[in-house]
Amino acid sequence: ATLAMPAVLRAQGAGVKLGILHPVSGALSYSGTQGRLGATLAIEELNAAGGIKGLGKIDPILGDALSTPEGGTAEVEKMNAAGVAAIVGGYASAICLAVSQAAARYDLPYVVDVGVADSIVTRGLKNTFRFGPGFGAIAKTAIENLAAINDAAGKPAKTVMIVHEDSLFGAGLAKLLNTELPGRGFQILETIAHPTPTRDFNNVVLKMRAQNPDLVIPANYYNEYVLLARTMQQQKVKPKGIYSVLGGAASSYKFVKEFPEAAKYIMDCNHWFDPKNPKALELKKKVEDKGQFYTYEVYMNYSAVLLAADAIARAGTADRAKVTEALAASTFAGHVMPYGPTKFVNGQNQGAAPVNTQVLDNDIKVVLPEKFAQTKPVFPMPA
Amino acid sequence: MKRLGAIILVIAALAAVPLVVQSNTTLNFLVVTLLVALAGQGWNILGGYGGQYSFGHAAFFGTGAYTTAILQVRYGVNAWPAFAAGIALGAAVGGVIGALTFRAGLRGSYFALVTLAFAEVLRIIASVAPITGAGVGTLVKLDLRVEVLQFQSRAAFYWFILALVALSLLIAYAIERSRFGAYLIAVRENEDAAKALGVNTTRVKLGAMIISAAITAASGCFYTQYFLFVDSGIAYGARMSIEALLTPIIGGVGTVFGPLLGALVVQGLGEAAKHVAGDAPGLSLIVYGCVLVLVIGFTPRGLIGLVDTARRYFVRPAKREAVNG
Amino acid sequence: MLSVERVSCRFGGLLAVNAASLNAEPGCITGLIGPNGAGKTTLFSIISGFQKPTDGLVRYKGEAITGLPPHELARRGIARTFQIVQPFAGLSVRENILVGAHLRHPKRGDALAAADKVGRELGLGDMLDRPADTLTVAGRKRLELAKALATEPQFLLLDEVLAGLNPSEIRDMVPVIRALCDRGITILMIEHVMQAVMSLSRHMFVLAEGSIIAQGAPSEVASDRRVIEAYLGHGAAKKLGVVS
Amino acid sequence: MLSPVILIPAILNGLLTGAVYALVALGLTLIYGVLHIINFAHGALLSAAMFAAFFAFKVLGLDPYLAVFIVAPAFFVLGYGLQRFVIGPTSRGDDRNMLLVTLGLSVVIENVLLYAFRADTRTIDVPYAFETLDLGFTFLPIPRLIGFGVVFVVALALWLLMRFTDVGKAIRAVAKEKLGAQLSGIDVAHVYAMTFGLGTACVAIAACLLMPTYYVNPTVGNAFVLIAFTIVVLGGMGSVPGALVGGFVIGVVESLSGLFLGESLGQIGIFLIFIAVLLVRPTGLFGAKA
Amino acid sequence: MTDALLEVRGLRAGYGETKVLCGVDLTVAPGEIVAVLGSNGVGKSTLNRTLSGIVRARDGSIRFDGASIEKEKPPAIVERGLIHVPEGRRIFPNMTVSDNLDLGSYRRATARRAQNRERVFSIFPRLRERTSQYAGTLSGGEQQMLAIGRGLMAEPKLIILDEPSLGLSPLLVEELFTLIGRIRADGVAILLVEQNVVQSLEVADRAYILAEGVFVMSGAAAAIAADPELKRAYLGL
Ligand SMILES: Nc1ncnc2c1ncn2[C@@H]1O[C@H](COP(=O)(O)OP(=O)(O)OP(=O)(O)O)[C@@H](O)[C@H]1O
Ligand SMILES: Nc1ncnc2c1ncn2[C@@H]1O[C@H](COP(=O)(O)OP(=O)(O)OP(=O)(O)O)[C@@H](O)[C@H]1O
Ligand SMILES: [Mg+2]
Ligand SMILES: [Mg+2]
Repeated sequence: ATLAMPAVLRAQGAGVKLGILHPVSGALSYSGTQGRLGATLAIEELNAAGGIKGLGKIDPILGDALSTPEGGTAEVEKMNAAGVAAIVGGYASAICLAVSQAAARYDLPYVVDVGVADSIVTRGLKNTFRFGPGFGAIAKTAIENLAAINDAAGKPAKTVMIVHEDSLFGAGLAKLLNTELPGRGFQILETIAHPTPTRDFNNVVLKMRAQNPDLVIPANYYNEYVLLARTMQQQKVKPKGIYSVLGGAASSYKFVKEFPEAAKYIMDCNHWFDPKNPKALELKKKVEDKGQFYTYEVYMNYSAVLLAADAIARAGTADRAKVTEALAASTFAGHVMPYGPTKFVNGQNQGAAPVNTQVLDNDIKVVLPEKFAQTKPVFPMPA
Repeated sequence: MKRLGAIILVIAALAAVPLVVQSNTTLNFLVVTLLVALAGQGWNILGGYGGQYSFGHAAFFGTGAYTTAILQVRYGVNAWPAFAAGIALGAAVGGVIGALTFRAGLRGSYFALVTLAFAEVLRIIASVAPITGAGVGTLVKLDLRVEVLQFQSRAAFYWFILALVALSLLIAYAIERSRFGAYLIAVRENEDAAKALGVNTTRVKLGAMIISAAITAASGCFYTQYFLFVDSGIAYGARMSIEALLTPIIGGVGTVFGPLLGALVVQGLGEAAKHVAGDAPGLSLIVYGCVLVLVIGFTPRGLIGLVDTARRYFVRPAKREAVNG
Repeated sequence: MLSVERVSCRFGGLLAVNAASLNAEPGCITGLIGPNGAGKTTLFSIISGFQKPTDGLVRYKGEAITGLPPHELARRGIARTFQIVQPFAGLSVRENILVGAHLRHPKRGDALAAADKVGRELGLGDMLDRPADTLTVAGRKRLELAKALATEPQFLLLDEVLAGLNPSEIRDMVPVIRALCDRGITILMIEHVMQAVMSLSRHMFVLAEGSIIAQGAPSEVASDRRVIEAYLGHGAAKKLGVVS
Repeated sequence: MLSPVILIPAILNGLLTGAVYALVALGLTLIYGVLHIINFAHGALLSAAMFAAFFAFKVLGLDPYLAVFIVAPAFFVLGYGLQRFVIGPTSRGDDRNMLLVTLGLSVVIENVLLYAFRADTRTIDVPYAFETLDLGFTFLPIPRLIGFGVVFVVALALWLLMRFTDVGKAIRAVAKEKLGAQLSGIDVAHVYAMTFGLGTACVAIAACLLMPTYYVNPTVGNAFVLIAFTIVVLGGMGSVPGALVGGFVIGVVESLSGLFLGESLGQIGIFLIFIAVLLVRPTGLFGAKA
Repeated sequence: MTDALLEVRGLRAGYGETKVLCGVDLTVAPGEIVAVLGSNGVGKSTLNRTLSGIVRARDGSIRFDGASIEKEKPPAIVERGLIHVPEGRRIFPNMTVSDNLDLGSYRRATARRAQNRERVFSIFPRLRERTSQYAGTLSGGEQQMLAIGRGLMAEPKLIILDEPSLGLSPLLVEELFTLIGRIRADGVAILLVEQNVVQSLEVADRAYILAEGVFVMSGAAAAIAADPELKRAYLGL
């Protein structure tokens, strides 16, 4: 902290440095760039309104984690040296883990944008705050909502097949689903893990054809999701429902636009903006005007930056300890997510939760929870 | 003898860096550089001196990294012995892969790709096996105490990895001056000729593989202690295999200082490219790639070759000291 | 010292060596001649462990050594040179010889001294620091011999070490080889340079199409009609003075 | 699980996938198998070619199967140029340097793509993408069947070229004996560049065949290179029939082991088969000699 | 000497800092056999390599068949009909004997490949028996035959033979020298580098003796063969 002193002094009135860290090159570059887009849009807005009260404009220090944990760590060092007040971003859980810890060495406040691994906030690092939901919360919500939807439709779905990517997020989820679903009256026929990238899903779909599950639960990144959905369409496999959890594509406007047929009626339990929040819709328009898709990385980062800025403003200084304190006490409600005001317990935002969406009429509609729902779910899929 | 002096000099100079440079950014950069140099030195023993190009040194790096992590997290072993165990297990994996491949008489491209295949097999296993934490990976608790091999300051980490690098330089140096080394180089240059001169080529290659694996495993162990997280992609992914061969080849294969020099240049290049290119995604790597190609174009024998040329240019060649050892 | 007993070697459809037998008496030079492609080099490869014979037995000092790996044979004192020279191309001449010297001298210092000695003996004294790949044909032949000698063998297989040398160099080389023999090294040599091999050998074998077609004292062999037909040719025979 | 209802489709599917692998491997067997250039840029070139096919469709409205006739020659020229003016001069004939230069090139190409087109995943929507051949017990996607046919044509053409034409012989000659080749009047640099160009053209063909059913992004090619290297070595370095058979073997092995071990572990099948084959036959299935 | 097929003036060449040739003058007339002699390592092979463009000439001129070729690349020189059969054979080990021969006519005489191949087989019947064997597995002598055969496939105007008798049995050496006569009879000029001094001088029209980078002696082969002083000093006879 002593090292940061000169930077703090300089910061008075002259602006606040904020670290924006994403994997913008390498394997995760698409998500990384989307995340950076959301973050910078937030900063632009803040700065257009004069920056942070009393401290001046926000000076973003952009970092590229190169899609590796080491890359992320190196950027933290640089950001620390540059005297940032906080860091926002990370995206992938592995990067978030490394970054949170590197930042912890300098007591540098760090706001995780997406990284869902529970271990990110369960390690007792005082500096780390996760704005979005973690695994546990996501899986719990997903399971409850699934049961609710199924019950409401008269329990048409009894058998389930899970197709998940095999790294941290997919594998962790599959494990939770496997322990929880049987208790809710679902029989899991098979759980299929696949690597990222996977070149071919024909075998997975063949298994589906052979076992004919009522419900398919995919949990994977965008490219694999697209391949899987296309292959299902090709092999004419039509279960009663596709209910994905953190499905990389099911709640992606891009997917819906490019493959309207394959996307029809797919449900997803995922990060999603609050569709009734005008600020969220305004942001959506802004992003789409830039020719980009309004993906979860965008609005989550947008919100996370606003959250960090709010904390800095309340701290009234770029001093790290103060900012950390302010974050811990945050009750920020100015974001675009359906979370309510933030409330951190051990660094985890308690209100953070995913919502359920479904592809209906070539659009993505929120169907649960009721508080944010735009329409009712259509289940089972009409033939 | 001259070379030994050079090693001491270089290490001493590097050891003094934290006394001068306080920036943690720089120290972190140097730590990562030394980590890569260590992995590269491991590769250099087998690939540089022995001519057996491995594309799968991640197999050893990853084994070191995972062993260190798993022993601590799952079995409560102290980090120091876990570190040593990581090196030992890495060497053992090297021994097994070496025994299988060399006994089968695999050479050249065949050897290269088979090592890669082994690394991939390990990667896939690690990505599903419960003991490695499967897809979730293994996280070592942050606990900044020397007793558990986690240092408060970057400088301490730096000195620790520097000590390992120094050791690897000495090993390379000792190999160069031993019968084993002469045999190893002979195998590289012409395996049949070596056999005819009484060299048990399989055994020599196997020995080199084990030493090589141990050194690269050490860098993996260090990775775990420094970043406290390891997953299958980090541990056994192709990236580490490539780094491990890239640095010695750039620096100068089959030379004591090649990997260290190569690591400094390659990593430095990456940093410099970032500065030049700014924030646009990809641009810095474009610059990096172009400069890399140019560097190779201008130093066909590695950077060490450049140093040699310069020395020949400035210093009159003294009578070779080799005669009297 | 060495005896080859009805050794055969087949490559696909080609019987390169066909039940060939020969033996080398300790302490002397035995010559092996024969037309190109007769199987001489193949036979050497079998003796030195580089090639497994399809059939037959090789005995060295009374022990069967068929199928032992080359390095083991080298350790027991068998050394060979390669017809198509096999230098360690990237290394200096000294380092080349050093590899051989290490077989009997584990310490680097001793081995270096031994290597230098062998190098000088074979007239490579000025070239010890030169990269091996800049040597001329003759230089490489000498190096090939130097490497083999550095292993301090008791039994030496020489495959055309005189090829590529000019008459005066051959003249210089012949005493070097004889000296080796005088030192107690048993030699089996393949050679097409007839004057040299005839003057050096006590006994000669002639291999043609994989089989031994003649053997005996050099002059006997050289005047054998079949040998002249298959190998020497009348011109060479005349020059050697074995036929009129 | 073992019922033929699923087994036979899985094998068929493996063969169809293997065809694409084989095509990528065919390009590599020239560059890597014959010339021994460890071409790390192969994957990046595949990505680039897929982008080319993508834009041919998006901008020119050209069907990928027709785009082959533009993209493949263009990539031949690109490959030729890369070898002749970049890889050749900078590596100066040294294998190690070639490896590094192609590594550098792969970084450059990949990131140029990233810089120019962003990391988006893109797909094209051709009307026949979802057409299938109904075999009763399974559906075979038409685009993949076309790929299956094309790979045989390409392999045959390459095989004839390597075996019976002077260019093919010159390629093999240059690989082993440069001085001898020069003295026979072969322009070594030209032949190297030709080979690289041919290999790159093969990759371009593979790219066009992949496009109707696959996606493209700057790193997509990487998913195929490792497999391609494996196939080249498994089949025997430089062997065209080897690359073909190797591709099918790997395709089927991947498919079956995916079926039995699960997709994640399934990849392991590829590498285990690969290791096992080489430990028994160190020169690969069709390799002549080490 | 406008009628010379090959005319070399003041040629200098070497490797790195090593100077090997220090001003060499040489002519070969059409249809002539010229022997270049000299002890090991004086630079005979270097001369050959420079003529065929493998080693760059540092100075001096090389005219072949009316054109300056000292700046040309090896393929262009082959195209003109100057064929160099190198020492160490340099055949393509991974290819069959037949393919090796085909590549001999890669740049020249491609159209008459079949005829030339027959001609080579008639000279070296051994090669016919081995057409589909990999060249790398041929015996030493067989490889030598193949190397010469490959050179002949290009219908050379001038063929440089660098130590062609190396490793051949006495019978074959004899045949080789007969063959050299036959090649000449076809109108091909030959530059012969040999250690087999006696036979070379028998078959050659003229000879040059190279020592320390220059020709110390040249003249009719018969005259050189008869010069006792020279034989002793340079040839060790
Ligand atoms: N690996 C192999 N595969 C096929 N044929 C081979 C192989 N090795 C050698 N041969 C053949 O075996 C025969 C004997 O070869 P070898 O090299 O032993 O002959 P040599 O007597 O040494 O001849 P030279 O005097 O010309 O060196 C030759 O015809 C050669 O072509
Ligand atoms: N690539 C090279 N680099 C450096 N020096 C070389 C190289 N090749 C040859 N030399 C040196 O050049 C000199 C001439 O070699 P060259 O091969 O021309 O001799 P030569 O007369 O053909 O000998 P030989 O009869 O043994 O073949 C020798 O001293 C040799 O060591
Ligand atoms: Mg032989
Ligand atoms: Mg010569």
